[in-house]
Amino acid sequence: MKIQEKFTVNAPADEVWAFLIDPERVAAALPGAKITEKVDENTYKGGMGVSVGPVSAAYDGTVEFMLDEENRSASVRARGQGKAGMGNADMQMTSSVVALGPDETEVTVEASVAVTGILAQLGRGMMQHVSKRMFKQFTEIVEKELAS
Amino acid sequence: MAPRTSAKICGMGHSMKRKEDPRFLQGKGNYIDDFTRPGMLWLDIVRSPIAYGKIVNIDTSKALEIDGVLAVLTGKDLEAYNLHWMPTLMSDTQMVLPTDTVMYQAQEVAGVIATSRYAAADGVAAVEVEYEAMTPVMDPFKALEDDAPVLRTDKEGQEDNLIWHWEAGDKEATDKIFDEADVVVREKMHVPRIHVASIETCGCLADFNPVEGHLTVYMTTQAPHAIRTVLALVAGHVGLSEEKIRVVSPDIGGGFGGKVPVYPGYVIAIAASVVLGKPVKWIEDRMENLQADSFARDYHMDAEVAADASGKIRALRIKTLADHGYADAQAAPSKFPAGLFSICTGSYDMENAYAEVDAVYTNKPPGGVAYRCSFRVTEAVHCLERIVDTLAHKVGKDPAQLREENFIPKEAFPYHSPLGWEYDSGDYQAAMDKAKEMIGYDDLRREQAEKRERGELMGIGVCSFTEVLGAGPSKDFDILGIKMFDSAEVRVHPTGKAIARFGTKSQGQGHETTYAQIIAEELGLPAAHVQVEEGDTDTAPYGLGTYASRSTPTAGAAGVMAARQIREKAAKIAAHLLEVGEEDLEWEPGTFSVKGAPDKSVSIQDCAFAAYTNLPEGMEPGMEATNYYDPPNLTFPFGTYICVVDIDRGTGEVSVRRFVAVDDCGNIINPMIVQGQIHGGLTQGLGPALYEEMTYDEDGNNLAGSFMDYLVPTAVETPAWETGHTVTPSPHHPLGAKGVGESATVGAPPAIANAVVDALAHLGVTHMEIPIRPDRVWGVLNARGVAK
Amino acid sequence: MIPPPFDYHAPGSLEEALTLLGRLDDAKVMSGGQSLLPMLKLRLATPANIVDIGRVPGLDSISEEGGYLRIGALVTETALEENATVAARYPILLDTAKVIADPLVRNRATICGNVAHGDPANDHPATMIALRATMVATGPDGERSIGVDDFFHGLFMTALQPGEILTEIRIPSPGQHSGGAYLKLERKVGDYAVAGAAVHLTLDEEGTVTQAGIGLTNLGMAPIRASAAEEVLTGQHFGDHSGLRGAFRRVREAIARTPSDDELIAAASQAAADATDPVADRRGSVDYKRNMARVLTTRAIHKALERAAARTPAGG
Amino acid sequence: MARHNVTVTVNGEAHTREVDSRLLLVHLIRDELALTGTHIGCDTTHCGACTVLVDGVPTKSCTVLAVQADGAEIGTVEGLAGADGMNALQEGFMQEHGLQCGFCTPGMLMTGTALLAANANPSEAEIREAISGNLCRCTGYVNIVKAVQYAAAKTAADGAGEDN
Repeated sequence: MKIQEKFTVNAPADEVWAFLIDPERVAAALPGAKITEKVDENTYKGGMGVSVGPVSAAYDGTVEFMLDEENRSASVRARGQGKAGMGNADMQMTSSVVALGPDETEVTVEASVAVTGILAQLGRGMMQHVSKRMFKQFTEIVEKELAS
Repeated sequence: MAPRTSAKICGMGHSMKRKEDPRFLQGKGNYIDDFTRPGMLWLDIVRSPIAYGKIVNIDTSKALEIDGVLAVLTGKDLEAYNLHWMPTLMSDTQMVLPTDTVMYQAQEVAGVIATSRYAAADGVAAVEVEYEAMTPVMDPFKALEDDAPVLRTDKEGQEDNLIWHWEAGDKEATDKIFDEADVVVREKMHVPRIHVASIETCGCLADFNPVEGHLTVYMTTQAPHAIRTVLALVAGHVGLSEEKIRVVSPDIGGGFGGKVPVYPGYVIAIAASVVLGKPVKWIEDRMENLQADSFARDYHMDAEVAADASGKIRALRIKTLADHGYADAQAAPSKFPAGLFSICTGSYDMENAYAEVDAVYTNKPPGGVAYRCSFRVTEAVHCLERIVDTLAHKVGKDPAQLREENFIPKEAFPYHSPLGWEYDSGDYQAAMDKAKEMIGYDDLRREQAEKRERGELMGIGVCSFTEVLGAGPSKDFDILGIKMFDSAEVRVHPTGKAIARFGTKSQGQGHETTYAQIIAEELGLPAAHVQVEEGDTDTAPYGLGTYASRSTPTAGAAGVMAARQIREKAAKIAAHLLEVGEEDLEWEPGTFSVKGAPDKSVSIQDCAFAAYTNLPEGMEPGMEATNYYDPPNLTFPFGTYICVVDIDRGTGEVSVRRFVAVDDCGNIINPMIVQGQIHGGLTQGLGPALYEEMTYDEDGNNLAGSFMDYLVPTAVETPAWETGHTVTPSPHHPLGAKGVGESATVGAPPAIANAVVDALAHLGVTHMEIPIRPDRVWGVLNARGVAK
Repeated sequence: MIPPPFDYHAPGSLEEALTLLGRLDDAKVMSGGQSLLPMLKLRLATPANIVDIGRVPGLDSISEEGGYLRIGALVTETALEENATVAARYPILLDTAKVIADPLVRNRATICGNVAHGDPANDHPATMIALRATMVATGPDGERSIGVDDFFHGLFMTALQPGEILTEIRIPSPGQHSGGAYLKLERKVGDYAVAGAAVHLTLDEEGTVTQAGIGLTNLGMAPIRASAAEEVLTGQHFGDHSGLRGAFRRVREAIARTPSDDELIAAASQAAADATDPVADRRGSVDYKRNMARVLTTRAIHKALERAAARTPAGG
Repeated sequence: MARHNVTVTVNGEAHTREVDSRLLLVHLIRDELALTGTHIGCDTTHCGACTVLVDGVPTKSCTVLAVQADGAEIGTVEGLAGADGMNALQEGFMQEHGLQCGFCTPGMLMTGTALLAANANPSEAEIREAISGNLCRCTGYVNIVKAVQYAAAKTAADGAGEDN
């Protein structure tokens, strides 16, 4: 499943970039996500909870950050294993930043999400909805955080 | 054909009401989940949520803390007994439980043994398995690319994902015809992966007696004897040799091919029973059944027909890619890795043909079993009957007329097909004529023309199939080396009542009735007095089981031969009782009388009594016979189906307005049962044509793992089938009968697909992939600007 | 498939039910159980407590009073199908009930459950949107009314708070010249909708649309109100092209380029399609689903107009 | 997990059992009361093999908790027959070949029973609609429709006979 979101933030590109390469702040902007441990410079342990009405799924796993400072492109690879046989999730997200003006920055988020297990099987497209919602919330939070 | 026997005897041709019905109608059937044993434990299975990956760790500690959970078996546990792998019926190997790698979603990973269903299920939820996921190979075409990972690293010498290459026919001669032909048409088509989805899932009750070292397995199997042999091959080294194993197949809630294989669950249940010394029951739930049990079909075919300008077919060429999942677990005869796919020249006379199939491994469940069809005949018929329509449209002929002009003429039988079959008998034109008359073909074509003028979409689909059933002659057919004969043992008691046991196993086909009628036909005993038994390996003679519509052609014939042996003995006894020579006797079903003196007679019952009380000098007492029947040939039933569909231009929905099926299965034993088989088969043809498909996403998820998404037709979608028949007896069966159980499943999908394509043909459409979903149809309508 | 362990409570009164919901952690309300039990068996939902309101008296009535059709929490789909008032005056509800799951499921499934589940694939929400229904939630502080437009918050999410029960749905009684229809495209009986469209139209004496309600099923994260489509229809006059009125109309169409009935309906249906946000799945592509929203809306508008025309004042 | 005392009257006979909250009605019937004529086919309320009558209403018993049925009158296939073993509907299934493997049959019979109780002379379309929650994989439904029609006709004829 591929997702693309593009949005403009009223903040300088440097600030936006600083945000996107800070694992703690990125996690805070993803509802349900948390960082629990720093393994090395680029790798963290964490968890992700997704809840949709009566259904909830929790994933534990690792997050790796790969930064391309020159092009201001940050890649995140998050791999999680669901609890209670819920299956696995594997997300590859790339965020890139382009300055449109001194206080205007365009952020592009491209993600590829692979989810296996019962939620993907029975979800009637639910995971697509959930992912879309998650990225929408992410962009909203980023916009809000940086605009203030 | 008028029955030869009275209604009291109820032999062939009588629509006898089924002997098995009262118990089913009163809730007294004995299906696998109805069995219990004192102290019985329950097995439930932990399954992989991912399609491909390494098992990093299995933590069973939380499961074992649950009240009632006694044990968790993993691949490592079975490895200690060398029971973690087993052979498939196609001499490939498959895992019982993995020790390091999972190969498809829903693969068995561990077995939880508990004192109740509920505790076992809780145990399954509590087992924690850590996986290192890998990218699965879901596309069979990609599986053959150079950079595809090799999936079966366990197999020595396996350097790619090709399982086998098979071909039939004369490639060179066929290519030559194609090079010089006036017309060549080509279609690429996929007959997708589907699932039998019998309403009863699979299961077993394994009951190991540690004192005697004896194992009884009650299980939902269509082939109990062959399964006993396989179990002995799998577990002989741990003391379960064949005489220590009894397999009992009770009432089966639908099989259709899905209950032929040995599934890992059976072996895990047996292992658990042996290890714990207690009876262990395993019953699949529906999601397990749909996701892990053997699939059917999944053939990607690239077909071409060469013809002359008038549409006379000259040659056929098919290249096929067969997706077998991670193991080749078909239940096909060993000489036929692509089953009986080479029946693909069907009902048409042509100069030559060539077919090839490449089988590949992917990260899907293993299988390739039939879904109510005789080893790939459905794929073959679908391919041919579709492309024949493409040819008809290309040369501008009515599809029925084009078929008629290409039929093998009835004088040509027995007919030798270019791909090596000897068709026993046929009169294809007669079936076509009857079907056209029943449906009012010419009127429909007129109606269609009028509707087309008004922009309405109506289509008429024709299919004239030839089936190939009754595997089979032992010179060609075996499974794991065991010849595909079948057997009957008939024993007439002193009071003239009989028991007859067979090596097959009914799953709803009504063997208890049909076989009794066969014995009645031959011995003149009332069918009501013939008790039929199947499915218990301790009592029934060895046979290969019921699938591929083989019961009547093989075990039914064995019943005839055994009954005839008994009748021969009875004749000797009758001569003795009537004090005449055997040559002076006349036989009318049930009675021997003296030629010219019809009042001097004895009944078969008299003979039976005498067999135990008043024998001719030197004759062995008793009245029984056993026959292992090795058929001289397969049987080749056929038929013409015509279907009318209407298409909603707004939504793309297809509705089957009428469907006429004319079948010819030779002489008919029970017309009511034959019609019932055809009704059921048609509905299992409707399903794959319009609704059913086992699909996967690129991440390996099974997207049709429950009845929410695996769409079995209900009474509302199913049309009121109209059936008729012609009778062309088989010269190769002692009753002139042919198999019938699967003809309709084979013939219906192309008839429906042809009707849909026919409705769209004027828009330039030559093919629609099945299942023909509304969104697919709408996509075509929209692309051509006719969607409303 | 076996549900996970939970505790079961069967309160005998609404007060008791509310008290239980207030007291228990992680409790889920169950009425017919036809959505909840499958989720439990799949172990997708694992509540610690289930409060079964099936034995609470007084929640199983359908009545038309005070200008509303009132549907209690325990009214089953079958009861709705068999209700004479519904059959005579609310055919859109009958349309909806009849395409939900299958007759056996409908024997236990409730209308309120269908709505409270918050599943955009369920059928009643679209109809409730078209009918401008009000949801009555009862909680520890008593009753509160929630307009249907404020009720659905997203995938499986509604305005119901923990501790609240959807006790009644109130549907405004239709005017004399009104009619509605629900159409659902499904892959086979018992399936969730590929798409569904509910249209309810209220006309004045002259036959002009005074109010239009259009709701859509399974075409986004939540049930959808096609407001723009409603606006297209509101104020328009359909049909009756006979006599002087028809002649005027044809002249007006020709001169002032007033859109024809078909053009108006097509415009409304396109607006409905534009309001959707479906995802591609085994039921079809995004394009297909959007178009089905359009096709079903068109058909539902026609049926609603037919029904509105058939409903004479005498027929009530 | 709480235990509950549940009393159900099945085919006229009262049974009381102490059950877990989560016990499904179908398991109470099959496992606790040993009435194995009611089957399980799909677990997700699609197939109807588990259909029983709960206070006369055909219900998929795999999607009802045993505790929900406390106090109810339950009818299963075992309770259909009179003294001669088969009622008109059962006879209809036998005469019209409305069953093959027999696994869906008990559910079909219970749905058919309720249909005929509500509608003595259903049309083909009404029968097909009524059994649309019961899947059959063997028969193709045509003969099931005929079986219900047979029972309707026979019951009507018997009733007419009694009136005379």
